[in-house]
Amino acid sequence: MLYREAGQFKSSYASDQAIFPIRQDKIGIALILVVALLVVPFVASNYVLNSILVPFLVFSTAAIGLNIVTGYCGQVSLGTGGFMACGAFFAFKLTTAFPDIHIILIFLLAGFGTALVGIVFGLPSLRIKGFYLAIATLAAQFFLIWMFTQNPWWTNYNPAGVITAPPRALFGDFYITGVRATPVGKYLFLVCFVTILALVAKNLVRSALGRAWMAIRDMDIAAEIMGIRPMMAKLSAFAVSSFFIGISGALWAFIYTASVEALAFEVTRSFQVLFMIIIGGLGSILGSFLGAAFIVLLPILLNSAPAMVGIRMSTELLTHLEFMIFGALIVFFLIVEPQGLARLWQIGKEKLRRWPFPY
Amino acid sequence: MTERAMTAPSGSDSRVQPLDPAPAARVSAAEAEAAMDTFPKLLLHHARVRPTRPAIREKDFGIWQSWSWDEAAGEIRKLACGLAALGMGRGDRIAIIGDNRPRLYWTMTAAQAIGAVPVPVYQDAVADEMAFVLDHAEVRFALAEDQEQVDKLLEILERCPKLEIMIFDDSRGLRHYQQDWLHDFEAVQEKGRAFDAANPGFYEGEIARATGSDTGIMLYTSGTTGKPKGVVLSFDNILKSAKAGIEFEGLREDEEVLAYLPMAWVGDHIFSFGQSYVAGFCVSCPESGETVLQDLRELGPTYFFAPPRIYENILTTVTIRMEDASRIKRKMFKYFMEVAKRAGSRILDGKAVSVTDRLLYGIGRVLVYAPLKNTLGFSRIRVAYTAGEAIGPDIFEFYRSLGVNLKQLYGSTEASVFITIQPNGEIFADSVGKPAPGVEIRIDEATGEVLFRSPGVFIEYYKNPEDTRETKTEGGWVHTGDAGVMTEDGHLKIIDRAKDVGRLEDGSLFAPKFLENKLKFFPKIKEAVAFGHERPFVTAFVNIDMEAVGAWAERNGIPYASYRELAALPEVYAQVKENVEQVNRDLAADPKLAGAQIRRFLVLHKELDADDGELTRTRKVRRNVVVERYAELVDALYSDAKTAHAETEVTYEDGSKGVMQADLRIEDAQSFEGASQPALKKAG
Amino acid sequence: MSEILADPLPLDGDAPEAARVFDEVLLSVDNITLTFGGVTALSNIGFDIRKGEIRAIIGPNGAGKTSMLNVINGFYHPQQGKITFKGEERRRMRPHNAAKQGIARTFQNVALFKGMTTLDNVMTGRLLKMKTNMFWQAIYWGPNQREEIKHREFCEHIIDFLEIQAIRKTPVGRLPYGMQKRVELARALAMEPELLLLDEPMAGMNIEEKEDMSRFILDVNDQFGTTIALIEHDMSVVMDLSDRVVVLDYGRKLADGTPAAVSRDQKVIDAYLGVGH
Amino acid sequence: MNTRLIASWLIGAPAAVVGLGLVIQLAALADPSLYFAWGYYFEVFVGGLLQGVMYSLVALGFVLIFKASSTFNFAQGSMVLFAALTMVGFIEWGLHWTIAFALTMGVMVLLAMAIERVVLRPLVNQPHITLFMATIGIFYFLDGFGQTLWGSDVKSLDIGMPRTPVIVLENVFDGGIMINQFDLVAALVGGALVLGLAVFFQKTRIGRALRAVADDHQAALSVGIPLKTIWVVVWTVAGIVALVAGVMWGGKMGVQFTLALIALKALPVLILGGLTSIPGAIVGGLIIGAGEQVAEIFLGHFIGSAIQDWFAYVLAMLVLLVRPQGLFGEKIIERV
Repeated sequence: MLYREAGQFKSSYASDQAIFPIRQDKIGIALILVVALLVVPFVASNYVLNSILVPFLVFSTAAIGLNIVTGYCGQVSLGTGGFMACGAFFAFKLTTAFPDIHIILIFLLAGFGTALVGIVFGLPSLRIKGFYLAIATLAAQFFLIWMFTQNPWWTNYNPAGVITAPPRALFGDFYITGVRATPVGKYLFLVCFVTILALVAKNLVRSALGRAWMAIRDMDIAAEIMGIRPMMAKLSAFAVSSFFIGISGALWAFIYTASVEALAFEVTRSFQVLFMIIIGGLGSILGSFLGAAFIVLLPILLNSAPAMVGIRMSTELLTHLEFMIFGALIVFFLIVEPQGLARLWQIGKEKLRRWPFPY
Repeated sequence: MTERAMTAPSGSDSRVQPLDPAPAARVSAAEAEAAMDTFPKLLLHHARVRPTRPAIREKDFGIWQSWSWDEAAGEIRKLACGLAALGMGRGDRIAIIGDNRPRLYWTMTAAQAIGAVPVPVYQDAVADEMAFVLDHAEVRFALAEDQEQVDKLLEILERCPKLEIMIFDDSRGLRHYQQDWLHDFEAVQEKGRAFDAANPGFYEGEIARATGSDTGIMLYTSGTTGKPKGVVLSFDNILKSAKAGIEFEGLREDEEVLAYLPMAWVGDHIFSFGQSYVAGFCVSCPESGETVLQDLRELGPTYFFAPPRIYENILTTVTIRMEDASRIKRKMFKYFMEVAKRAGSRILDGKAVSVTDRLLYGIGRVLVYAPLKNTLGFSRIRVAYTAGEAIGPDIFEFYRSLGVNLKQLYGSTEASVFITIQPNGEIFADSVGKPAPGVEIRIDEATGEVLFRSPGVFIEYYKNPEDTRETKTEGGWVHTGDAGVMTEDGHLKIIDRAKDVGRLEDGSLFAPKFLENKLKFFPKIKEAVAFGHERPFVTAFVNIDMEAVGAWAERNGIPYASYRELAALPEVYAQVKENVEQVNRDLAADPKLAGAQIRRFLVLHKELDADDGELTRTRKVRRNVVVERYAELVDALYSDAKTAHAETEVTYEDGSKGVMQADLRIEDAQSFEGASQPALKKAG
Repeated sequence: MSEILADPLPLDGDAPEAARVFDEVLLSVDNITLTFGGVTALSNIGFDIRKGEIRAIIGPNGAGKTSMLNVINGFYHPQQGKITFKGEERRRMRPHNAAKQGIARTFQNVALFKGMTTLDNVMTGRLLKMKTNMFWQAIYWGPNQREEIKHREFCEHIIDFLEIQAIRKTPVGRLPYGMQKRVELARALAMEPELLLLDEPMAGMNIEEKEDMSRFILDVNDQFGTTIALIEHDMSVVMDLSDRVVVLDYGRKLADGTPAAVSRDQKVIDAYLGVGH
Repeated sequence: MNTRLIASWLIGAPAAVVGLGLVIQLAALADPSLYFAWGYYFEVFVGGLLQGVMYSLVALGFVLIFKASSTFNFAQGSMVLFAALTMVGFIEWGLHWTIAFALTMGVMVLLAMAIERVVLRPLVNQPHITLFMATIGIFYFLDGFGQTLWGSDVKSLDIGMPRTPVIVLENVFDGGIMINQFDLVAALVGGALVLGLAVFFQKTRIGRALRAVADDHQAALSVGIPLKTIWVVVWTVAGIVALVAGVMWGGKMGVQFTLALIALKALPVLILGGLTSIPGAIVGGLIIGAGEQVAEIFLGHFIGSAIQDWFAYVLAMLVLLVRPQGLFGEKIIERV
């Protein structure tokens, strides 16, 4: 309905292969960015920034990462939490050991470090598939968390086993971590950083690598016969995925919760991210964002809902109810739209494009 | 009549000047005229003044590959020299066979550049027809698009002794054809480059030698009756009428046009070739037959031409696709289409519309019209033509009410298309508009035949003086073979083929086709045959539309076993009667036709069928066959009988024959006196 | 000039072997034996495929035809026997090595990448040829885009060749069976293979689709000079297409020769044609 | 499973145990701190085995459901918790534990029905991963549901099982081997349960139908039992297994939220044994249980404590690298 594609014809492959080939989409995304950068910072309260937008952006990064290995390459991974922890602790060790390295570089290095770990724990995927692999990845989860809790070296011998992000500035005294960092500052940084990361992910999945991943996912035997080397495809997927997840872990520890212990990344975290991509949509970058938004907002709504209607109940009961509703919603979603929110959006979009005709 | 034709809007050259932004083009109109009286000259001109603007596009390999005027000029130059190198000389003729492709269009210009005459041939023509054309036109050269066409040519080779050299565009599957007189397009262009280098100035020289009065092209009219005739048109014919059309519609260099109709057809030659060269706009060729609609949507043309058939098909698909939309959507669609019917075309014509309707139409534009046009690829259309045959008023109205500026056009190959066009704001479903700029129209009082005179009038029928003499009479008046009437406000109405127009006993004009079309435009009527020539009054056979009526019957739970039962239903008769009387009402509004109202009719017990020879294979009624097969029914219509007995031999699917008997009810229809309101204003 | 009227392509009746002779051996298999657990799928099979020919492998169900293809492109590893491709002998190799060496194939029951569009499926055929590294792919613009465009262009030619433009951007899952088979062929062609293995390319197709497919196979062999080995049940198709036929039955080689010769062979008639397919 | 296999295990397993012992003894030559008495070694080992049976109890539930509906039921853990909570709840109402047990069984049947109706039926023919996710949903739901109903404070569940340790084989090793009676009983119960299941699968019509389903659904239908019923039965059985496990674990460490997490313990057992093999679940459980204990005591010494958090997984993973289908899973033959 809003789309006016007549006359938007492509006279070069470059324009035909653009991320947003349709003009209306370009405009839309531009608007979103403008609002995110120029409007939100001024209208959003600290609460909204700190406990909704920031975690949303951090989780989105993790979700993108998991989506690459699970959604695009078809290798179910339950080790997300562990990899996030890697990112967090690597970043912590690095920045405390070399305070002069720029924070962004720290984040990237943490990502690369995690990528290496990811490759190691991705190795089983060469032999085993499906649930066997899923469970094997739990090994990563438990081993890594154990490692970070057991060895005080990782926390610089902090008695409580907690790491606290030292203050680091993006430039001048524009601090994005530590006490001097303002919510708005953190938020703005994340918006830009995550946008770039998302772009990188999108570029990868629409290039040769991405096609190799999807080929493995859809029909691994055929893929190998096409000349795709399963090892390369799978391990690269694990590496890239872990890179993103690692960075998200670092962002989590440094920007979202200024101080964190390894247990923050235990197995439930893995499931949380897995939910994001399932509900958001497997094999979709957009879906990663939608899923993250959903999972971040849901508990907040569930918590505030009773208060809104004026019911008072024990926090304990509340958490249990939250669990129930959460579980129910998951099932509900899987039944209604197994391909997730991204699919819903896609259908909606097609409807708009074909309007007034049915899709 | 004549003076009206003369006063028809004729644009001044100043209106084309703005099209040439580049200083090089700041020559006086007169010079420009002189300089640019052939297409090759225009080509050079565009290559000079708008070298980088796209000249032609083709959806190929997934994207719209474009060639700028500069590039196109280069390609054509190579090709022209190549043809010369192959021995093509002035006056030679080259057949061009294939779908709309840039290279095929280039071949036209290239041939013209060295004084040869292109003869485009219908790519779907059967071997015999093609053989006739090629032989009759004495072509020495042929350009075939692909293996399919080449094979067809090889098949008819010995029937075309003059054909010496073949060139193919797409080499796929042809690498085993080792005939030395069979050339690859690119190879020819290679030859051309060498030849050009060897003979500097040859190309320019050849172009300069041609003048506007030279033969530009030969178009064979697909002969419905008898053999095709080769219409010889000069550069001036095409250029002048193309220009007239451009000025009339104010076309610019940034128009987008989709070239998807046969190149051998004069319409395509004017819209996708002539006018492109005059106005300098870009022509786009679709990717393939089955992607045309898709490509249409992508391209979103601003200037569009199609025969009624295509508009009808599109409308049908729209209705079908809306069928399976959700109920709310269907309701919304229906409602706003009603609004559009009320207000749409009036707004388009700049007439007064109530505020509420304007408002509703505004909402409708957002919810329905604009998106719909978008999905059809009509969003950007500024001018759309329909011509060739009469278009159903509903169809016509549908597009106009959406805000698509669809106009009717009356023309012919002999006129280089334009005879009449509907001017903006004067659009009527059943007229074909006013005389195009520079065209004079006369109506033969005796026969009612339409005659015209214009700069576009063809030179001759190739090697066919007698037909030429018959059609192109003294004073340059050309017989169209169509009967028509001029309305008070100067609009031409085509009513029938001149030879079919008859007179009632009282001498009043009787145009069966006109009536039949009016009847056929009602959804529930499929075919109609009207009688009346040298009879006291007009009567008609009607064939109902099995689908439409059947659907209606099911909706209303009326049982029926066969077409025959359905046709005999009183309810059906009642509806047909309404339609017939509606037609009568319209006729009454037009003094010249008021006499020929339908007094009695019957609904036939069987569908007119090509297998029984009642229709041509193209579903045109064979009047004489019908008359003698159903003689007793015709007589009954003119008796005062209330029923008639029919006994007809029918051919079944399996080819076996049988006899069908039926008693048919004959219905009287009310007729009207010359009503006051002009019926033209509303759809038949 | 009626000599040119003879159809240059052998589709219509007149057998090709009359016109076509091949001597250079592209691939040869020698006494291949393949067993699964106790079951013997292939025993001492040996034949060769010559450069530029269309070679048919026929036989009743369970004759080991598909297993043979699987051996050729390295998916199964025979217990004994050797495979010589382009002069070099190989024992064990993974499918992707075979692909690198220029062996492409299609599958008996379509094995397309369901989640991707026709275009992307065809593009996967180019992966072996794409060289830009992960870093540039992440940046996308620059070398990677240039390469993407280069290969897109190539694939578009194949799409055009197989006349699947209209479904270029449709997810293959939504395509009718016949079309999927065509896309699979396109994907294999995108690899620019020297040897193309077709596993029942016309299974489950109607007459027109079969004719189209036959035409395409011939065109491929003709335009690109690709050597083709195909498994097919429809004897008339085999007769029309293939230059030479090898007949398998219960994992043994029954006969080998021109279609005409083979169809005359009594053993074959008993084992295969008798069974009727 | 054929006798040769059984035999090889009967001989192989003890040999491996002793072998491992010897290895550690050798290591002890290098590092005296490692030295131990064989009695202690076997004590640890047996303790591990008994522990392993407990794991097997949970793993069984997974296997059952995976066999029948190739669904990886992540909710098994929370079913254990739910069952235990419910039973405790009934007991708190003053019912005798046997009645409570029976009632809880009923509840598990209802639960199975509910799950089949609300979750499985709408998701039939969806990819496995989707069903897997759904069971995670169930996991969360049951967790919340159980604790909403029965509260979340730690409850003790005592059905009068002996808790006093016994000393055996005093004359073989000095000091003998101390065995926790509770574990012993639990092990026996587990064994009984397995036996029962074996009979159920081999002898009963529905049981055979279930085996058929494992192969393919069409086959199941041909047996003449609607898929729906089969699923309900399977989930019921799994629920009962969960109940037993719940009683055992609950009795051992009290009924509390953490019960749900023992599922995570069962997973490696599962893939080690093979997702589709009941004996696999048992043997896997034993191996993991024993291996974990031994590792904790003799390995943890080097690389830090609490390694049983992950040891099981790494062990399972290593096995998978050799046998991708697990110890007892069917071999996967790929074809095109």
